[in-house]
Amino acid sequence: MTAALHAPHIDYAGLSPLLALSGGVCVTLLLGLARGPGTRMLVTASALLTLAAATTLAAWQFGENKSLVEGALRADDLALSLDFVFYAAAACALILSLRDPGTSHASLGDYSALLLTSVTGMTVLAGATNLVTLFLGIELLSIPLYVMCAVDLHRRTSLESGLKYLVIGSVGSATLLYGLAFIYGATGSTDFGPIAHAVGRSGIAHDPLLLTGIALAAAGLAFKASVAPFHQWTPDVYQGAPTPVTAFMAVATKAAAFAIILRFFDVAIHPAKGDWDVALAALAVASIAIGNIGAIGQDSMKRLLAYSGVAQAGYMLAGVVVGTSLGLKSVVFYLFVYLLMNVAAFAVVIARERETVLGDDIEAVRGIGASRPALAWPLTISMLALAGFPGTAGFIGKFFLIEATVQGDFTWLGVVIVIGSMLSLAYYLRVVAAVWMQPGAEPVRATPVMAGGSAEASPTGPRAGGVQLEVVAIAVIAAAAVVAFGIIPSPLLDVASDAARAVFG
Amino acid sequence: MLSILIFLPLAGGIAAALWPGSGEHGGRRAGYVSLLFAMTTLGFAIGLILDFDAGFGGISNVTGLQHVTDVNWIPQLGIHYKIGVDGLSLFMIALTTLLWAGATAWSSFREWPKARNYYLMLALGETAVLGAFCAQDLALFVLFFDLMLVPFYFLIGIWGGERRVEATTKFVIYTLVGSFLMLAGAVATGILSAHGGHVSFVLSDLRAHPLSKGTQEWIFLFFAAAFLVKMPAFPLHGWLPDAYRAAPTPVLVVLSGVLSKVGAYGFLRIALPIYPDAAVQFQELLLVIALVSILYGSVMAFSQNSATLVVAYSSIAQLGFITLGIFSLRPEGAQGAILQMVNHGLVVAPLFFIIALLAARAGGTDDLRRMGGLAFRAPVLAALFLIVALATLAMPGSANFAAEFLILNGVLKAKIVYAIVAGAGVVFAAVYMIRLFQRSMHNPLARGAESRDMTLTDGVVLVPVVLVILALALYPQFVLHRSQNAINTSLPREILIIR
Amino acid sequence: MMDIAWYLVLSAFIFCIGVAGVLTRRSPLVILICLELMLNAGNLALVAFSKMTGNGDGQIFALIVMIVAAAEVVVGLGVIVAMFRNRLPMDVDQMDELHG
Amino acid sequence: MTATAFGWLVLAFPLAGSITIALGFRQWRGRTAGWIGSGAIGLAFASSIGALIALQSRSPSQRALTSSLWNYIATEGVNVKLGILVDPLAVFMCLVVSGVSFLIHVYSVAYMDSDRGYSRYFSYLNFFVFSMLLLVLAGNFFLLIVGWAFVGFASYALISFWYRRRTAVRAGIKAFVINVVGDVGLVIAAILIQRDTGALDFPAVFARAGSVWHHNEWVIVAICLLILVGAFAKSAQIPLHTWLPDAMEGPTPVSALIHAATMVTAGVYLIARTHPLFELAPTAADISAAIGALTLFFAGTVALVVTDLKRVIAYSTISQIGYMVMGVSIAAYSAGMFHLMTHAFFKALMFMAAGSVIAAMAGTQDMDRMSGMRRAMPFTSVAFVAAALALAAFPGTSGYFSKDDILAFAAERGSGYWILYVVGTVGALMTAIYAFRMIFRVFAGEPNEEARELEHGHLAHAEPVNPLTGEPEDTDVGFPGPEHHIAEREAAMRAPMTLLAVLSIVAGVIQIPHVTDVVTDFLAPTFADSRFADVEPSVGLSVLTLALGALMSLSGIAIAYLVWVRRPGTSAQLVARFRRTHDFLIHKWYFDEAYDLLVVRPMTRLGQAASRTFERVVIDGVSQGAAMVVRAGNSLVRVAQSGIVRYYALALMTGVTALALYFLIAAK
Repeated sequence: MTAALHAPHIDYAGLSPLLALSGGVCVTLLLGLARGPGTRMLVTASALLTLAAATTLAAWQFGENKSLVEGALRADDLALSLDFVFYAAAACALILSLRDPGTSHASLGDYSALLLTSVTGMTVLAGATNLVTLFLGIELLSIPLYVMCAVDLHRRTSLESGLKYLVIGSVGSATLLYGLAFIYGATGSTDFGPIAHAVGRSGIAHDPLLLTGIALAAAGLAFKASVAPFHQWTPDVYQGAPTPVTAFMAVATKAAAFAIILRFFDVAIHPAKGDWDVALAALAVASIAIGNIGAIGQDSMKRLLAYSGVAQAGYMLAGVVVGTSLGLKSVVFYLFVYLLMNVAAFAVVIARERETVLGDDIEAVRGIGASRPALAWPLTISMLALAGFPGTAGFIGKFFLIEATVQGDFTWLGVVIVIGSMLSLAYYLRVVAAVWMQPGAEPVRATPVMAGGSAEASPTGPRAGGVQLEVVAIAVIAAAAVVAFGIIPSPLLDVASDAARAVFG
Repeated sequence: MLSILIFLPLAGGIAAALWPGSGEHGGRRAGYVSLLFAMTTLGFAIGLILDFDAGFGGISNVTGLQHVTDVNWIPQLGIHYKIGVDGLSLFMIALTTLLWAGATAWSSFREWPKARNYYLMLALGETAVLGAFCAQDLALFVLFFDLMLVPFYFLIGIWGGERRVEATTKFVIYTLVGSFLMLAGAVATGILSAHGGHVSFVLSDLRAHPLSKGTQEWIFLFFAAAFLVKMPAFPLHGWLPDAYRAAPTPVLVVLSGVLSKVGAYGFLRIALPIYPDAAVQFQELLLVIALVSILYGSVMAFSQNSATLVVAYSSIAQLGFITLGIFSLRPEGAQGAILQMVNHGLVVAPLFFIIALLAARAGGTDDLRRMGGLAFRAPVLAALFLIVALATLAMPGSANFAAEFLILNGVLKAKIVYAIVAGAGVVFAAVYMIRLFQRSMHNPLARGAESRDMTLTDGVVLVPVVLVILALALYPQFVLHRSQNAINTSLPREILIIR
Repeated sequence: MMDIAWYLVLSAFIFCIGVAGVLTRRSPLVILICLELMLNAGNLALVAFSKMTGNGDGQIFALIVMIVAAAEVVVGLGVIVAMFRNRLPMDVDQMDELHG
Repeated sequence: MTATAFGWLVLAFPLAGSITIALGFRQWRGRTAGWIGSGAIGLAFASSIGALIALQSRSPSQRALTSSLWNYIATEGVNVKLGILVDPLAVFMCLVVSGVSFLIHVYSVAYMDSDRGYSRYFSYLNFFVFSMLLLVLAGNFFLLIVGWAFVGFASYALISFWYRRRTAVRAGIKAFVINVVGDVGLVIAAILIQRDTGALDFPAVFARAGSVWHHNEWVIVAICLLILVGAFAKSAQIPLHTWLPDAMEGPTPVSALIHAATMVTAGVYLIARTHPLFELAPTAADISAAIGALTLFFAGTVALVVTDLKRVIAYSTISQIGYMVMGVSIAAYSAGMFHLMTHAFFKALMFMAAGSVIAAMAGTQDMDRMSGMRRAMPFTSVAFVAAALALAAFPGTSGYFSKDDILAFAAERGSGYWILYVVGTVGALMTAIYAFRMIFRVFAGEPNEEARELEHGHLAHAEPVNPLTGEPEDTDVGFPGPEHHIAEREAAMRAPMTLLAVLSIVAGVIQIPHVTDVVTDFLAPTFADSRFADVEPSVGLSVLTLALGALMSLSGIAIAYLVWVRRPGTSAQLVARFRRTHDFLIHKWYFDEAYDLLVVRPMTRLGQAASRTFERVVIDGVSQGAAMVVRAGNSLVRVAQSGIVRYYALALMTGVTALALYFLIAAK
C-alpha cells in the first residue's frame, strides 16, 4: 500500500489515555517550577491524578478493540489491560519515591514528568501495530529511564547504572532498529497487518533478509525484557538505580516489553511460528537457567530480584513460544501477578533501606519476622509467590504457563519451568529463612548512606509500620492482593482472556 | 459441610494468632484457643465416621463418595473446588484430626516462643492436609499437597532444634522437587486427557478419559517421585534424618504420623486410578523400591543410637510395607495398606511423644546410650510404651498385624518372592523395636537419668491414642469394612484385568 | 538505478564500524558517537528500502529515528557531564563497581 | 452349658485376672495379687473340666465344636473370624495347661513373695495362661498365630522380668526374636494355605487339603516346613533352640511353667493339630522326626556336662521335647501328647524343687557349690528324686510309660524308623545319667555350709549377685528379696509339689500299653482321620521296648552312682581324658557362637556400614553433588557479570549473531 496523503483519521476516544498522559507530563513539569514546601506533594499528586485519569479512560475504552491513527496504534484489550499494569507500577513508584532521598536531587517536576513520559512510551508500545510506533514507543520509554537511573547524581553507582543502561540500551535499540529496517525491506511495509500477510504468503524460510531482520528485532526486544543472553545490564542497573526506579523498571519495562513481544510474534510474524518458536524456546531455557543460577547467593536484594526477574522473563517467554491464545492469556496473567509480587518485595527493601544502614543487603531483612511483622509477611508472601507456592497468585500463574506449554506441544518447556522453580527455592527460601529463622540485626540508628538512608528514619523496633506508612501500606496491599488473587484468580483471568480474544479473536 | 471441616483449624489458628493477651500468658491462651478448635475438628471427623455409609461391604460398585461439594472454582483453568469423602479418605481424615488434636494439646501444655505464629502454622498445616485428603480435583490436590510444605517449613525452621534451618531447607527442597514435577504432571494430565476439549481436573473426569500409555508412564513417574519423597522411600529419604531430629515433638508427630501418609494416599487416590497402565508397567519397580525401603530402613533402625532416628528409619520400613501392599495391585494388599496407614499413624505419634518424655528423663538427650532402666519408677509410662512398641512391630493380635497379614497376603498372591523377603522385614521390626524399648526402659538405671512416671497432662495426650490402638486391635474390621468400597476406585478394572 | 545490495553493504559496514567502536573504545564520548553510527546505519537501510519499495514509510521512519538519536545523545552527554562533575574517570572500564 | 461356652470361659478367666491385677497394681497389698491370679487359673481349670464333661457327653463323631464372636478381618479373599475350636485335643491341652499352671501359680504365691514386681509377675503369668489357652483353643490359623505370638511375648516379658539384670534383658530379646522368626514362618505358611484352600479355619482347611494338594507335592511340603519353623522356634528344637537355656534368667516358677511344662510344648501341639497336612507331606514329617531325634541326642549330651542346675534341667527339657516332636511326627500322636502331659508333671516338679534349692543357696545355681542338701531339705530332696525317677523313666513311673510308648510306635513303623528307636534308647540312657547326676551332686555327699546353716534353721543370705556373671546387683532385681524365707517352709509351695510328685510317679497307669489306653481313646476322635489311626505297637514290641527302657534307666542310674558317689573324681578324669569332646559339649556344640558369627555380627556390621558410609556418601552425596553443580554454574555466571559494559555489549552482539545464524541455518 502507499502512504496516505490525506489527513489520517484519528480516534481520539481511543487515544484519550495517551493524551491524558501527555497532558499530565506538561502540567507536572510546570507545577515542578513552583517553589515551596508543598511542591513535592503537589507534583506527586498531579502525577497520580494523571495516572488515575489515564486509568479511568483506559477502563472506559476497555472492550472496544479498534485501531487508531491509520493502524499505527491499536487500543485493544491487550494494550489496555497492560496499560493498567504500567499505571499501577508508576503510581507505586511515585508513592515510594515520595520520601526517597535518592530521587530528591532531581528538581521535583522533572522526576515525575520523566516517569510519566516513560509510561507514555509504554502505552504507545503496548498499542503499537507498526514498526515506527514500535520503535518510537521503545525509545520513549527507555530514554527517560536512562535519566531516572542516573538521577541520584551524588551516588557513583547511580551514574554508573545510568551510563551502562544508556550504552547497552542504545546498542539494543540500534540492533532493533536495524532489524526493523530489514523487516520493512523484506515485506515492504511497516504495518503489522501487511507484514503478517507478506510473511504468511511467502513464508520466511527462503528470505535471508527477513530472517536476519527477525533475528535482530527479536534480540532487541528480548533485551528490553532482559531475556538471557541479553540480560547482563539488568543486575547492574537494578542495583545501581534508586530503588523506586528499580521497582518501576522491574515491573513496567518488563510488562511493556512483553506487550510488544506478544504483539510482534503473535500478530506480525505469527504465520512463521514454525521458524521462530524453537529459537525463542532456547532463549527461554537460557534465561531460566542463567537467571536462577545467577540469583543464588546474591547478598544484594535488588540484584537477587534482578536475576529472579531474568528467570521470570524466561518463564513468560515460554508462554510466547507456544504462540497460542492460551499462551498469551497466561503471559498477561503472569504479568499482573508479577507486578504485585515485585512491588511487595521492593517496597520492603525500600523500607529497610531507610530504616537501617545496611542498604539493600539481605542482612537488612534478617530477623524482621520478630521485629517488623508488617514487613516480614509481605516479603515472605512475595518470595513464596515468586517461588510458585500454592495459595499465592504465583502458583496460579505458573500453573497457567505450564498449562499453555503443554497445550502448545512444548511440554518439555513446562518441565524446564518446573526445574527452574526448584532451583529458585535456593535463593527465595534463603530470604525467608533470613527473615524468620535468624536473630535480628541489633537496632541501628540509621544515617544517610550509599544505598540511600533516610533523614527521618527510625531505629528498627517492634513498632510495626511506625515510619514510612505509605511504603508499608504498599507492601501490605500488594502482598494481600497476591494472596487474594491466589485464592480467587478469576477476575484477572477474565481480563487476560479478553486480551487474548483481542489478538486471536 | 466438609469445607467447614477443612477450614475450621485455620480459623482456629487465625483466632489464636489474634487472641488478646500478651507475653507467654497470651501464648498459653492462644494454645488453648487452637486446642479448642482442633478438638471441634476432631468431633467433626468422628461425626463424619458415624454417618458414613459403608455400602454393602464392597459388593456395590458405587465409589461411595459422600458429602460432595463441587464448585467451579477457576473455570478458565478447568479447576473445580470439588471435595468429598470416601472410605479411603475417611480414616485419613480421622487420623489427621486425632493426631493434630494430640499435637495441639501437647503444645498447649508447654511454653512456646512466638506462640501465636506457632499455632497459626500448626493449624494451617492441618487445613492443608485435610484439604489434600478431601480433594477430588487433581489441581486442588496438588495445591493442598504443596501448601502443606509452607507451615512445616516454618514449624521446623523456627521452632526446631539444632541445625534447624539447614534441615528444613533440605526438607522443603527435597519435597518440592517432587511436588513441582507432580505439578507439571498434573497439568499435563488435565490438558492431555481433555483431547482438545474442555479441560477439567476433576478426578472422576480424568478417570473417565484415560491417557495414552506412553503419556501415562512419564507422568506416573513424576507423581511417584513426589509421593515417594513425601513418604519417604529408600533412595529419596535424604531429608528424613535431619528434619526428624530438628523438628519439635508435636510437629514431628504430625509430620511422620500424617504427612508421610499423604504420599501413600496419593498412590491410591491419584496414581493408580488415573494411570492404571503405568501402574501395572512399573509394578515391579515400585515393589523393589518398597522392599529395599523395608530392609534398608530396618537395618538402619537397629544401628541407630538416637531414639528419634530409630523410629524415623522404622517408619521408612513401615511405609515400605504400605507401598508393598499398594503395588501388590490386589484388593487385599490395598486394604492392608489403608489399614496400615491408619495404624502407623496411630503408633508413631505416641512413640515420638514417649521419646520426648524419655529424653526429658535422660537429661534432655534421645541418645539410647544415655538411657536405661527408665521403667523403674514409671510403670504406667512403661506399660503404654510397651503396648505401642508391640503394636509397631506388628505383634499378632494388633491391628498392625492384621494389616501386614493382608499386605503379605496380597503380595504373596501377586509375587511370592517379595512376600518371603518382606517376612524378614517383620523380624527386623521386632529386633529394632524391642531394642528401642529395652535400651531405654530396661537394664540398670543409666547415670544422669532419673526414672519418674508421666504426668496427668502427658496421659491426656497419650492414653486416648493408645485406647484407639487397642480398640482397632480388637476390631480392625471397623476400618476394613468402611474402606472396602474405595478399593474399587483405587484399583480400576484395567489393573485387575491386566493383572 | 543502483542495485539495492550496495546500499545494504554500506549500511552493514557502517553498523559494524559502530559495533566495533562500542566494543573497543573506552571513552564514553566515543562510544556515544559509535552508537550514532549504528543508528544511522539503520537509517541508511531504511531509506534504501523505502526507495526500493517505493513507499514513504521508510523515510518517515528514518526522520523519527534521527530525532530519537538526538534525544539519546542529549541524555548521554548529560550523564557524562554528571560523571565529570563527580570527578569520575572518563573510562567506561573503570565504571565496574556493580558486578557479580 | 455347651463345650464352646466353657471354652470361652476358659479364655475369659485368665484374661480377666491379668487385667484386674494390672489395673489395680497399686491397690493389691501383700499376696492379694497372687491369690487373684491363682483363683483365675483355678476357675479356668474348672471350666476346662466342664468342657471335658460337656464334650464326653456327645457321640465321638460329634466332638469337634466351633464357635465365633465377630468378624475380625473380612475382605475380598480373606475372611477371619474370632472363633474357637473345642475338640478332645484342645480340651486335653486345656486340662494340662490350666492344671499345671494352677499349681505353679500357687507355688509362686509364696515363691515370689517380697518381690517388688509381685503384681506385675502375676499379671504377666495370667496373661501367659490366657495366651496359651488361646493358642490351643484357636479355631483358625490366624487366631492360632495370635496366641502363638502372645505366649512368645509373655515368655519374653517373664524372662526379662528382672529387667535390671543385663543378662536377663539379653536373654529376653534373644527369646523374643527367635520366637518372631517362628511366627513369620507360621504366618507365611498360613497365607499359603489361605491362598490355596481359600480358608483359614482348621476344619475347612483339613477338609479341602486332600483335594487341593497332591500327596507330597512341593507346596504342601513347603507349607509344612514353614509350620515346622514356627514349631521348632517355640519348642526349642535344633536349630532354633538357643534361647531356651538363656530363658532360665526368668524366675524359677516361670521356667517351670513356660519353659518346661506348657509353652515349649506348643510346637508338639501344633504338629499334632495340623497332622492332616503333615500326613500329606511325609517328607516334612520325616524331616521333623529326624530333627526331633537329633535334638534329643544333642541336648542329652550337653546336659551331661553343664554345671548350672537350671540349665541342666533346661537341656533335659529340650531333649524330652525332642522325644515328643519325634513322636507326633511319626504319627504317634496320642503317645506324644501323653509324654507331653507326664513331662509337664515331672519337669514342673523338678523345677519347683530346684527353685527351692536355689532359694536355699541364696540364688546360687552352680552345682559345683552344692552338695549334701539331703538332710537340710528332706522334703525338697524327696520331691526332686521323684521327679528325677520319672525323668529317668524308672520302671513304673509316668515317664517310663510315655517315653516307651513313642519308641514302640517308632519300632512299629519299622524300616528307617528303627534309627529313631535306637537314638531314643541311647537318649534314655543319657537321661537317666544326667538326672541322677543332679541328685547325687546336689543332695548326696558332705553338706556345704549353706546346708549346714539351714540344718540349724536359718537361711543363708548372700549379697545379691547375678548368678550368671556374679556381678553384684541392687536388690530391686527382686529375688531373693531381703525378707525371703521360703525354702521348705511354705505350705503354698509344698502342696503343689506333693501333688505333682504323686502324679509324676503314678500318672503312667492311665496309659499302660494294651491295658489302659485312656489317652489314646480320649484323643481318638481328633486323629480319627489319620492314616495311622489304627496303627498300634504290637504286644511284642511294646514289651521289648519297656524292657529295654527299664534296662537303660537302671544302668544309667547305676553309672551316675558309680561316677559321682562311688568314685568321686571320676568325672574330672573323664574330662581330662576327653578334653576336646568336653569343650565341644560345654560350648553346647558352638551353636551360639555360630549364630553370633553368621547372623548377629554381619547384621550389626551392615547397619553400621549403612549409616556410616552409604547414608553419608550416596544419599547425602546426591544432594551435595547437585548443590556443587549449581554453585559451579553460579560462579560462572558471576564471572561473566564482570561489570565492564563493553563486555556486556560483546555478549549482546554475540547473542544477536548466534540468533541470526540460527535463523539462517535452521530455515534452510
